[in-house]
Amino acid sequence: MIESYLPQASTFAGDIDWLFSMVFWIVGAWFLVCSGVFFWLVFKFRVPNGSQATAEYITGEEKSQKRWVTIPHLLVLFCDVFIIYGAVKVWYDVKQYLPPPDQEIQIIAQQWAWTFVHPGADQKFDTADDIHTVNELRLQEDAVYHYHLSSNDVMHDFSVPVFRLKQDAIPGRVITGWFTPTESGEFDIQCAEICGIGHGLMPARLVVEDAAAHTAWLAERSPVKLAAVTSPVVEN
Amino acid sequence: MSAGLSSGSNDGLEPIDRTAKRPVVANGILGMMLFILTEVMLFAGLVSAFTIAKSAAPVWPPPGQPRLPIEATAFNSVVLFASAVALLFAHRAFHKGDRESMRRPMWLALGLGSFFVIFQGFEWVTLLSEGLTMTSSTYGAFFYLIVGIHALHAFGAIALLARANHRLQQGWLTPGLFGAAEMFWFFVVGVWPVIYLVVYL
Amino acid sequence: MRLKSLRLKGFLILGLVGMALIWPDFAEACAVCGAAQDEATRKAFVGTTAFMTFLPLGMLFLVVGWYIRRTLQREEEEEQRSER
Amino acid sequence: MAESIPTQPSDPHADDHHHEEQSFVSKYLLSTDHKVIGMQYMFTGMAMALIGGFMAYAFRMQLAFPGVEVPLWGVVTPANYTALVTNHGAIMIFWVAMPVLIAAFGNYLIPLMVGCDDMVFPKINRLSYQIFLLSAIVLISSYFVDGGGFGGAWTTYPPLSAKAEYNLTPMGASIFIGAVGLEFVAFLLGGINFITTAMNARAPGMKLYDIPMVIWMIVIASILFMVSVGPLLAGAIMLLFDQQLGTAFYDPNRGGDPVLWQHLFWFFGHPEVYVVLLPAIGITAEIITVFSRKKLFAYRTVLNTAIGTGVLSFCVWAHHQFISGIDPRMAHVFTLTTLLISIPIAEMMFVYIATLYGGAIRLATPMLWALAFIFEFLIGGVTGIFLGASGADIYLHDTYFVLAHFHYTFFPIAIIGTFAGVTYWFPKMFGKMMSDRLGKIHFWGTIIPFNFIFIPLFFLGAGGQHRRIYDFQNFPALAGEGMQDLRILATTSLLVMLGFQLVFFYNFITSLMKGKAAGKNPWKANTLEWTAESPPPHGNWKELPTVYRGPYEYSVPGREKDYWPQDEPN
Repeated sequence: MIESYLPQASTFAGDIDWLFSMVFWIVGAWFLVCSGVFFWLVFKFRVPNGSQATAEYITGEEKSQKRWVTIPHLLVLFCDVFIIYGAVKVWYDVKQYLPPPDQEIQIIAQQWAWTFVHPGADQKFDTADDIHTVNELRLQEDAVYHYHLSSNDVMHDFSVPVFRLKQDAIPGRVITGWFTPTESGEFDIQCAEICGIGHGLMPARLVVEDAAAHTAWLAERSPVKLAAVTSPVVEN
Repeated sequence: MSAGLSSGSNDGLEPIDRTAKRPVVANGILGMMLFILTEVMLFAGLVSAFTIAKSAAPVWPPPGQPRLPIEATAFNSVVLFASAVALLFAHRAFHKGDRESMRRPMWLALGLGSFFVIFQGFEWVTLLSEGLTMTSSTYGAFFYLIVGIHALHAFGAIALLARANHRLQQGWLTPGLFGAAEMFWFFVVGVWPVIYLVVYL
Repeated sequence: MRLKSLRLKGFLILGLVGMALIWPDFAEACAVCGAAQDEATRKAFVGTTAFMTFLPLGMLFLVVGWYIRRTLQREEEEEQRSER
Repeated sequence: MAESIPTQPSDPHADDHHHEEQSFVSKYLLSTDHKVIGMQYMFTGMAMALIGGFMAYAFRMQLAFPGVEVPLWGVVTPANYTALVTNHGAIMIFWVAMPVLIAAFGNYLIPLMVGCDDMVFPKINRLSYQIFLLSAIVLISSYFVDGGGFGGAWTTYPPLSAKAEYNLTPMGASIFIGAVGLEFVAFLLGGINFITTAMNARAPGMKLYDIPMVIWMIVIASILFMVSVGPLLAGAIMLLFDQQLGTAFYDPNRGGDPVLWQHLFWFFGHPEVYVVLLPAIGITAEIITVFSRKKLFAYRTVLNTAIGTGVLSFCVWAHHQFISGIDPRMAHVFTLTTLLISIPIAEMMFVYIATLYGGAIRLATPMLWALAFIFEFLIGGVTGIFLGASGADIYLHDTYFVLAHFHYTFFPIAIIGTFAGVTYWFPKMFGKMMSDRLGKIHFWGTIIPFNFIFIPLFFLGAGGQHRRIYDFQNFPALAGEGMQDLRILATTSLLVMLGFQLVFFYNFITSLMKGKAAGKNPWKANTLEWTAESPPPHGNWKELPTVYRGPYEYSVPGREKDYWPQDEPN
């Protein structure tokens, strides 16, 4: 379903879309059956307003009558099992399991901008060769990324619709997660948790590029040149 | 409206034949039970919040903050329990219909309860002078919040008990009022050990 | 509160909870869970979640259950009295 | 609680039941009569619904036509926008759905349907309304203080709500929290009254299983409310202290924890959904049985599902926090419970559909509303499954999909449920019939645009559009022509729907002035309120009724009439 709106640009995007479609078909079928029966009953047993027609006397307390409710209800339960299984599996893969990383980044949210930190050549954060960018995240295609998400002031939410990824940023905590971009291109990053009056003005761009282009960009932003183009990290 | 069929605002005392709709518990008591359900959850929320804050702190209680007076409060807790025991005696006398011998335990329960609140007040003054305030740390903030809300409930319960006692002196204390008042007081007493265990120890 | 239908539901719920427990991977492994202090907070959150969920349910089962049972009992008594 | 105690044992009605002539003030403003208080709640709720609807109009205009000057409001600034969506949400849930569905119908119906002359604690009841009115005034006043109304979403997550430097509304935030707190106290007092009255003041002969379903639902909802509100009150006090006294309960830099608020808030926030849902479901039960002349299918099953929903509603709340950094293992448990709650609710819907079978369905206006409730709520229910499934919620969380989903639950509950109840009980409340023709025009004029408002939002949400963003033109993926067209469609439908509400008010007022006299029982219904005069006098009945059977004995074979009122011996 969702893939017709947005490209699937991460490894787990397809799983989430699959889950969405599965739920859609199951509940869609239920909805059609229920509303079909509902409208059929309304039209079949409709009488004019002033009519003297009387109804049948059905208590619904007898077992043979209750069957009409209990059997669909067991079927709902049956369908629920599938949905629960799918949901738990997808959730586990996206949020709980952590594949070994190729790259790591820090994401720092604040009112109302995103700061992204690449560790630079030494692969360590908080060193001189860290590369800071504001409102632009450049990633390498097909690399497993770990992100460390934090916030400087209020709650934000790092949301990348094409990745189908969303995670709240909570002040005072660093939240770790992962993703693997699979499609190069330029996409939206949104803030999905209200963070004050500038909440609507917190767009960032995501650029996914192939390994060569990414390496070139990292080299260009390397600490030597960094001194010249000091990134405008907004201190709170 | 005929008295026999009137609904409602009775507390089950009138000698009218209402067997068809005699309530399981009197209105006042049922209302108080429901109110106490809410209050229990209020304290459950506070205690949960306190537990979470405590777990997040590397050292608890925070260094540099005065310690709570555990022994003095233990003594004060005993006073509070004594007041509940006195109220139990009053309860027994009331349900025997012996309003005369109910008076002394009522006064005792009221007196001990008031002593508890006043003693807490002194404790607060001491702690404040030692530098534990609401803004000095979450430790202090939670202490004053939880104990303060408990004290507010104690005030309310004492006021209700005093009202019941007043009615008793006037000679028309109803089971509804007495039941509601004693239930509220037992709630205030019953929730205290939980607070003592969680906040003080 | 007809126990019969509740029992059926109880079985189903138990079955589902059991199913959740069978997936040890999902239940145990937590790669994203962080440092020791985080772990304490995490435990506190889980603990208070359980506490706040079951406390009201327990109270309601006790208080409301008792009240409903008493009322139903009394209704039965009255029915018998009126039959006599 | 002091009011709960009768002042004199010999005269329990000393001060609340005099029947002599009363002045306007004591009759309408200071009355302890449950019917007057119910009306007060209803009209206050309707006034607040107008305010909430106007807010929706203002921000929907901004979304469809960004930057345009909105008639009657002006240009919607970002601060305006966040304040509007915040207060729209809070007003519609706390000041419209709750007062109308629980307080107005609860107050009006409980004594009439269980057969007593008034609430058991009439003065507490009056106090409840007064506090509620105060809370509404306090909330609206937040718009006129320095900094304007609070704009941090109705969920008021700290640290945004806790610090003025973040939310830029130093007074507005505190007033908002204060108003919500007052409102809870009002419903606490009301809830004590509803439960005690329904349990203790039933007419002779009315057994537990003879209580009409709507009363059961209001009672269960009140119990849910009372048990779930405590932690939120605790959290609100802490938040208020953070705002005004400088404590650090939610400040991560000083030892607090912002997630704590979500913990306490959603513990209340999710049961709250069922608190407003259950009364609407009960109202529907009354209406579909009367207008299809059928006994409610499996009364006890409905009751059990309501209890089951209530129990489960305490076990699902953390599903609002899937994305908020809780322990990921907890999400599994809450996915399980969330999907389990679909079972009692689905069963309830099945029961209602089964009730229609074999009926003689008369499509009068109240019945149309009740049927629309079932159908629209079905959509709301099935779309909830997407969000309860934790894996899919990673994508859908806080998108317009969520927004459309809960409007498909709350709109049937708050608006359709209210119109169903008002059109059904209008003859009892005012003694006049409403125009059926105008009622049907209003019905179709509301239902059709309603679907056109929110179905586009499902598509926008699936396309990745997030909530509470005042202008999507900043996001290239969302600024496209196709998406903007959907927004314009939704806004236009909203305007049409708001316009059709004028039909309702016209119908309401003209029916009040010169409607046909209703008589005691225009719908030929069984429940006790239809045995009283329309409108019922103070004290409801000259002689209180006695009950002989359950409320849904329609079309009983071998009887001359197709209904069998609860108070007729045979």
